[in-house]
Amino acid sequence: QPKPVEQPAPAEPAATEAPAATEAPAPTEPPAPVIKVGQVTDMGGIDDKSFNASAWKGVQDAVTEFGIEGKYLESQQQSDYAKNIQQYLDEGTDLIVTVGFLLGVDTAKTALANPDQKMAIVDYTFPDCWPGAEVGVQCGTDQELPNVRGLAFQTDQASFLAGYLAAGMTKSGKVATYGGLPIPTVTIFMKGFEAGVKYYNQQKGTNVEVLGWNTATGEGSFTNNFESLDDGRAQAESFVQEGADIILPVAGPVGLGSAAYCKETGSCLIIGVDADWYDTAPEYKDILLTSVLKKIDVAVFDTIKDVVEGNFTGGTVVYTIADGGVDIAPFHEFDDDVSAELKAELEAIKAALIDGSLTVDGVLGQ
Amino acid sequence: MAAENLSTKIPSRKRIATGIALLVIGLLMSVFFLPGTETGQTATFGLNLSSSAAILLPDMTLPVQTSLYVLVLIVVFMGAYHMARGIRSPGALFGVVAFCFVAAFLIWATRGRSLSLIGMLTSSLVRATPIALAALCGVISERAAVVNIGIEGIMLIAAEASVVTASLSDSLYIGLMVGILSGALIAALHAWLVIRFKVDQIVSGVAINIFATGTTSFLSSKYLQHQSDLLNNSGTFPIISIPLLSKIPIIGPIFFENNLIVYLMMIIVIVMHIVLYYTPWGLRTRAVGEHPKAADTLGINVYLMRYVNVIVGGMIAGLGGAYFTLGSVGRFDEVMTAGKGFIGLAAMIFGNWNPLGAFTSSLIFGFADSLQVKMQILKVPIPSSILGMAPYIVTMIVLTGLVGQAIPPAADGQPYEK
Amino acid sequence: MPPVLQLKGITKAFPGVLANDHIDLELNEGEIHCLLGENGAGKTTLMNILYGLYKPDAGEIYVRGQKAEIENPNDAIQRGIGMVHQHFMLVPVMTVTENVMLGVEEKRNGVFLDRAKVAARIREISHDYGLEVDPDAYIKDLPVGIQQRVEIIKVLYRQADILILDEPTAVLTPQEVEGLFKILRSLVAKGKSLIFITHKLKEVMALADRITVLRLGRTVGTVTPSEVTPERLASMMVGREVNLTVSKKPPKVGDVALEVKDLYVEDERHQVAVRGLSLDVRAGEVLGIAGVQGNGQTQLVYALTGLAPVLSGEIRILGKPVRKPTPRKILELGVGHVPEDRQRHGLILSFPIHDNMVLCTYYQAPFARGINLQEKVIVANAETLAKQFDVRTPNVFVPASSLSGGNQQKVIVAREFSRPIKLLIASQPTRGLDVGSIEYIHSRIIEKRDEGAAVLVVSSELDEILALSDRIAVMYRGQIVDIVPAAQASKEYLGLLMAGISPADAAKSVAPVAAGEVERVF
Amino acid sequence: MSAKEKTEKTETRPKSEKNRSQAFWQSLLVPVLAVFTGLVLGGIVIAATDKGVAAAFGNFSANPVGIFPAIWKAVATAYGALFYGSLGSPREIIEGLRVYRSSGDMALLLKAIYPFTESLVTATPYIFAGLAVALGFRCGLFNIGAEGQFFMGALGSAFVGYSLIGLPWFIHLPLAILGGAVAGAVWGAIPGYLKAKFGAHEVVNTIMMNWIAFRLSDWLLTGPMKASGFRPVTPTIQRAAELPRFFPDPLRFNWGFILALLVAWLVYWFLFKTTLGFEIRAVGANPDGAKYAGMSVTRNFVLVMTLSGALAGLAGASQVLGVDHWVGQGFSAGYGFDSIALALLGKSHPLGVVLSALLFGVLRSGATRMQSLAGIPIDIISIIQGLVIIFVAAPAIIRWIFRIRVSEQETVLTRGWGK
Ligand SMILES: Nc1ncnc2c1ncn2[C@@H]1O[C@H](COP(=O)(O)OP(=O)(O)OP(=O)(O)O)[C@@H](O)[C@H]1O
Ligand SMILES: Nc1ncnc2c1ncn2[C@@H]1O[C@H](COP(=O)(O)OP(=O)(O)OP(=O)(O)O)[C@@H](O)[C@H]1O
Ligand SMILES: [Mg+2]
Ligand SMILES: [Mg+2]
Repeated sequence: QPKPVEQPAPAEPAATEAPAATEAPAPTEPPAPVIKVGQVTDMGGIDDKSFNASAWKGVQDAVTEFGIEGKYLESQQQSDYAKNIQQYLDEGTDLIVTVGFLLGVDTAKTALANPDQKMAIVDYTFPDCWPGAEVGVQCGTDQELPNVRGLAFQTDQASFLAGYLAAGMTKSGKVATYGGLPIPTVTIFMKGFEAGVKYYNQQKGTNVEVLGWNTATGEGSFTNNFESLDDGRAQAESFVQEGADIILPVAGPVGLGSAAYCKETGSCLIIGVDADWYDTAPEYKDILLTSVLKKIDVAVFDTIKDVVEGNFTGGTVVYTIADGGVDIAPFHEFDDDVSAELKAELEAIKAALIDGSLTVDGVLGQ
Repeated sequence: MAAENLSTKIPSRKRIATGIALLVIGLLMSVFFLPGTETGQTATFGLNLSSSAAILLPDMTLPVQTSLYVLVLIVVFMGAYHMARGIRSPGALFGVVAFCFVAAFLIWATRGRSLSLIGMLTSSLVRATPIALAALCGVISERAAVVNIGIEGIMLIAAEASVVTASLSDSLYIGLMVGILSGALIAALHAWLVIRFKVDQIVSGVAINIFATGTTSFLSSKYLQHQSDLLNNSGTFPIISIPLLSKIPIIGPIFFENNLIVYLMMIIVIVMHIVLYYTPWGLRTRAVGEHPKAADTLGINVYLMRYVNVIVGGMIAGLGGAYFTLGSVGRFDEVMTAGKGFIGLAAMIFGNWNPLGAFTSSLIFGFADSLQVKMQILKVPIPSSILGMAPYIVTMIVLTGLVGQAIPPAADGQPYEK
Repeated sequence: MPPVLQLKGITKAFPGVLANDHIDLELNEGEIHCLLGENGAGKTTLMNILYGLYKPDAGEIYVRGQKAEIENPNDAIQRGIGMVHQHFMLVPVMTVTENVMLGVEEKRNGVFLDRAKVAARIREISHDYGLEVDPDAYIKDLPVGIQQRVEIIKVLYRQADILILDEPTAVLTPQEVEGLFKILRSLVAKGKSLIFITHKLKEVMALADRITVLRLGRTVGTVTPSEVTPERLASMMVGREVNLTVSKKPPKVGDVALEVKDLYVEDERHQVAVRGLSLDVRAGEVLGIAGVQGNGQTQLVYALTGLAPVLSGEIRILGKPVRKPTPRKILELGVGHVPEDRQRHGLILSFPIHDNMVLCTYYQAPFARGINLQEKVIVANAETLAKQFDVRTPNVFVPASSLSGGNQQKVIVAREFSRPIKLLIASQPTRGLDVGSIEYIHSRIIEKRDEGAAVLVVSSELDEILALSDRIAVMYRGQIVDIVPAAQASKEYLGLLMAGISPADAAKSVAPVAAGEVERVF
Repeated sequence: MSAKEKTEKTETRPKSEKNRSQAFWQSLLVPVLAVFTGLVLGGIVIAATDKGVAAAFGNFSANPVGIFPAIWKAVATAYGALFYGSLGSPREIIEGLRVYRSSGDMALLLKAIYPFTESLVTATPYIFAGLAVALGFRCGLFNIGAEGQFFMGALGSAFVGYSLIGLPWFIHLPLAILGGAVAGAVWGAIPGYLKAKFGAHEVVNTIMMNWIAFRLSDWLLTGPMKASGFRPVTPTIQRAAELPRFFPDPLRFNWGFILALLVAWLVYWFLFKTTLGFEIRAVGANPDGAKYAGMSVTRNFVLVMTLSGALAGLAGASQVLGVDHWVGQGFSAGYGFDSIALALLGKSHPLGVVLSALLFGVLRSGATRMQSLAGIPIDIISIIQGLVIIFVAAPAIIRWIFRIRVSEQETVLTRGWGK
């Protein structure tokens, strides 16, 4: 199966910019009847410091921007997905935003059963088929569900930059990353990060080592949960003991545990994920090198915007470094510590990634 | 005559079995670990913490294959000797073998690489702290015959309470106090239910757990997550290195470079041991746990003893809860205790209901846990989720092999009717 | 001078039971006052009230003339009242010292226990009153006799001068009883006053200055030994004439039903408790095993009934050798077992009576078809047995726990005797029961024997052994030291054997066989 | 001894036959009041954390009575949503029926009964898991491992469900159910065996088995059992392995519920009507007595833990085969743990378990609507559950609150560390 990151980014990204040209309705005159948007979280819950949270941010932004009505429903278990979606159907919600690949099947089924219900799903597209689906028609292509927009992110491009930056900034010659669980949406960060470091070594003939992930073997460090911040702390402590001084935690709130350790001991720097931790976790700004941005909020906001403006389309939208859907955050506190040339190199790499002359897989030799 | 060869005959069967088991373990060790290695390969173990400015020790560099052979031989020898002569204390036997196995595993995993041994041991103690505190809570209250499996819940509530107050008051110490008090409060509720109303003790514990999970998550998602920096940002206790002691190689960084809560935990272990076995209070506590009626007939107030012990236990658990926030990450998130309370109970049981034992077994967990983390970093070709099972499997093995017959206080879990 | 202790109109009701009904009692300085009454008469309750464990519903207590409000044991201890409880109040996993000091601990520098000081005091006491005991021994390792001494020491350590002893002799050998009596007399000589609870008439006669008899919670009367005969006391106790001797025909002995050769058994702590024991029991006879508790009788019975594994040796039941005996195998061979501890082994207390009546046969026809329990049959069975064995209960649906001790025992007896058994193993069959129940159960056992079953009776009550047995085996340190025909066995001789004197030496001091028939009263 | 007879009569009169039905109703009284009290306290929490109420308090000085409507509004909206969302509104149901009668159009009716069916769907795994724990209690074993067994059961049945292809349903479905039961049984049997053989405390071992199960499922879902494609979930099971549903989507009400009731009855029969059940209860009540009577205590420990595990496994199976059809990470919402509460609430009696399972089903499934319409975090349900358990476990409190005299003898459900 093609992974979303490997899919050719279709025209949608353009679509997301296009409407900017068309006149947006001023927030003062709310369109009547008021548009209803409902988000269904996965098990992580709305406060997962990760994609549920940032999706919700997108909804809230839209609420303030367009005066729409936005709600969320937390799922506590698998069987809640269908139930929560159904709840929104009953309430006559205009756009249902489901978060996470675990909601894929239920989203697809609902979409098929209710062809004019607009839906969007974060971190998922529909390459997979399910029993009862007509292969090639309902699934197995990118475009199979006209009323569902799959929001995918080429996160590895951003974490590639982060990796390069980390390699450039490390004093000990060792950088580290770990995940919550070995699942694609997590490992794609780690993969890009390793690639970035590797690329740096290629360029500079250095030998910066990445702890906690190895794309070749697919082995790495995982806390096996997204709850226990204490585990995050232990991971950081362990990495530091093994000599790492920059850490990219890809485990939602667990990462804050690592941040806490770095802040307390001052022995390491953290690279945030998903949102810019400078805003979401300001208490750690003085050990925050940068963040790998995965702008789910923007994606969700755009989708809602399209709904509001009546040009919602289904299919897959892959957000890339090109359209700024993924990126790395400013260096904030560390702006002075990052050398001008490193900044320049990062810009160059960014450009190369955009024009495709440089690809993550290419670096990893795949 | 008959009696003698009898008393030797019966155990000897067991001995043979154990002996063979050991030989098998030795065999397995060589089968698993030797193949992967190359001659001349070495494994390097760091004996210093970058953070500690102690007298620097040289790193310990071991020849992989030789050391593996040695370890395997030790195990095999133990097996053979046990079969022939028989080794008195099963504890020692198990200890040595376990050590050899773990050492072999470490050396194998570290072959051609390096690993910070001290680092691992340090984190073992830190990781053991909440477990030990939970276990100590269990010990003190079960010595008075009150089972408390609500520890997990108590810790959750204490964690949240302490971080919120600490954030609001900008004082970690106030936070700590409140954490401990909240622990005492919930424990008092438990005591009230099981003593005054004779509620089944396990039931009350389960109820407390469910209730605590609900309440903390409820408040968390309703308030903490939204005013994060006002309510949920306490910072953590700094690491205090004890002047001279922390300079001792190996021991220093492990025991004398920790934060307040870790120190408190170690102090409580010692104090509780002394109190239980060398003071009237301890004597009465144990009597109440073993034979409450006897204590009663001697004019000891059974109910009072139980109330106090359970509440003190709650305070200790409260401290354990505060560890997760004030002692570790400075913020609260839903169900962040992640089952440590239950593991603490396991530690208490195979610590045989006494403080030192509970502490030691907590260390075993802590070790298994940090070992698991290190193994992942060393990219051992075992899936992380499988490695993640280590602490739990260790528990089961120890429970089964060593203290399957652990004897709880005689009246443990039973309400006392006059 | 006023009596040291006066109880006036003490009344106490429990749910459904009027345990004490306006009881009056006086205890004079330096007197041994016996409190006599069958089980459930209210003796313990009365004493518990005196000791502050229960609150009386009505009545007053005067200690040395002053009215005393005794709310809890502390008040009692304050007033110099001490109690040796019917069921020992000792913590098994603690040492003698710890048990004695519990509640009144000596402290070193204000905090720490001062074990040494207490141990020294204990040695003094044991010296003064001849209560030899090692202060550092763990209770669980001590024989009951010694445990009782510890209980007494506990009381003395608290400087009590009014001592209450609740059925202290139930668990002692004749010699130990003698020893205890010596101690008690020496206590009295030192000015202590004693209340001595028992339902053994001979002890009362031997020891008491005065006797107060209770029945069904009421005072029947207070007498002195000189005024009464045992028979008189017994009828005061029970409220009717009772026959204190077991009349039985000479045995019609058949062939060997139980054969034990060179048996070795371990106890829970893996000490060899039965070492090389051999015996055989023939159909139609009663073999009584006398011996002080803790000489391996329990393990012997456990081994014979499959409750404990056999280390080595051979057991043949009805000629068949049983290897690796399991309880079920043995039960199915036609063995009946009246267990020593009726509440631990004999019954499932929370189960209704009818289920307890089929505890060993629930899986057999007619009580089960396939795996289906036949409730009707089971209930019917229980009802007939309850009638037949005169179990006092409103109906067979009540849980066994709500039955009195004696009736609980009757349930067990009914269950075991109603099965077709060829070998009966009865361990302490009448412990803690009242005369009425004892009389009944004894007659049932003899009945079985006359039906041609082999009977093995284990009891620490020598009188019971003498009353029931055709042959008597004395067990000491896990071995049978001697077997004598019961008819002419002399109690003194048996007593010496039980105390560990070798048959030879014992025979020197007393005649192994008494002249003529001895009357069996107890 | 006539007096003694009298005493025994008086003390045992309440136990006599004719009062049994009355006793039954009494035994219901406490749980009902407990639930009620739990809801009341839950309401207080809701009100206390409600913005409207806070606002009303804000201008307390201005308008002191204003808080009462505010409180009423808060609580009413919440519980209104809760019960509408779990039972549906009678009016709609009647309306639906009418329409269905007149014009065979079911749509309205289905929509009306949807909430109620959802409650039954949620209750189904609760029934199985509750029975699992209850069975353990009956044998004096405390199975905290239902959660892990639930997981293994789910994975087991899922595996059978997707790996076998082309079987007719009447073979495939039973196999899949069996798969779940067996997987759960294994997970339960291990601690059972360890207790029987080595006397290791089943309480701790089952907890450990839970964690091992979670890790194992993480591994299986990201490795061996991963569906093609990149999602860490099992493939969807074959149609033939699904527990048939009674109504078209979105109604998920399926045969699992019927199966649950059937099994509940089976457990009742097994426990109280068979020799095996007799043994189990005997061992639970008094192991020594059971041994004396020739029963094998250890065998019963293993047997019961195995069966208990199987039941919990069935809970997982019913969820996969009836509702989800595939297994992904974080599959369960703590069914195993709630089921402990449930077994207690049901006094370890199958009927009681079924009733309390229905209650939990109603609470859990109504929570969705409450969350959406009243914006109450779903965790409130756990709070209410916790309170309910406390009150059920402490009838004394209830009597004390409501000044009632309920004379029921407390049955000891657990004994410390399952000694
Ligand atoms: N804890 C209790 N609660 C309620 N009733 C009890 C309790 N203990 C005993 N009884 C009742 O008191 C009466 C006597 O009980 P007890 O055990 O003293 O009998 P007993 O003196 O051993 O009688 P027996 O002479 O038959 O051995 C019985 O009717 C019993 O039902
Ligand atoms: N806690 C209790 N609850 C209910 N009834 C009780 C309780 N304690 C004693 N009884 C009953 O009160 C009556 C007196 O019991 P008590 O123990 O005083 O008799 P006793 O003379 O000591 O008998 P024993 O010779 O067996 O010691 C008995 O019927 C007994 O069952
Ligand atoms: Mg939440
Ligand atoms: Mg008594």
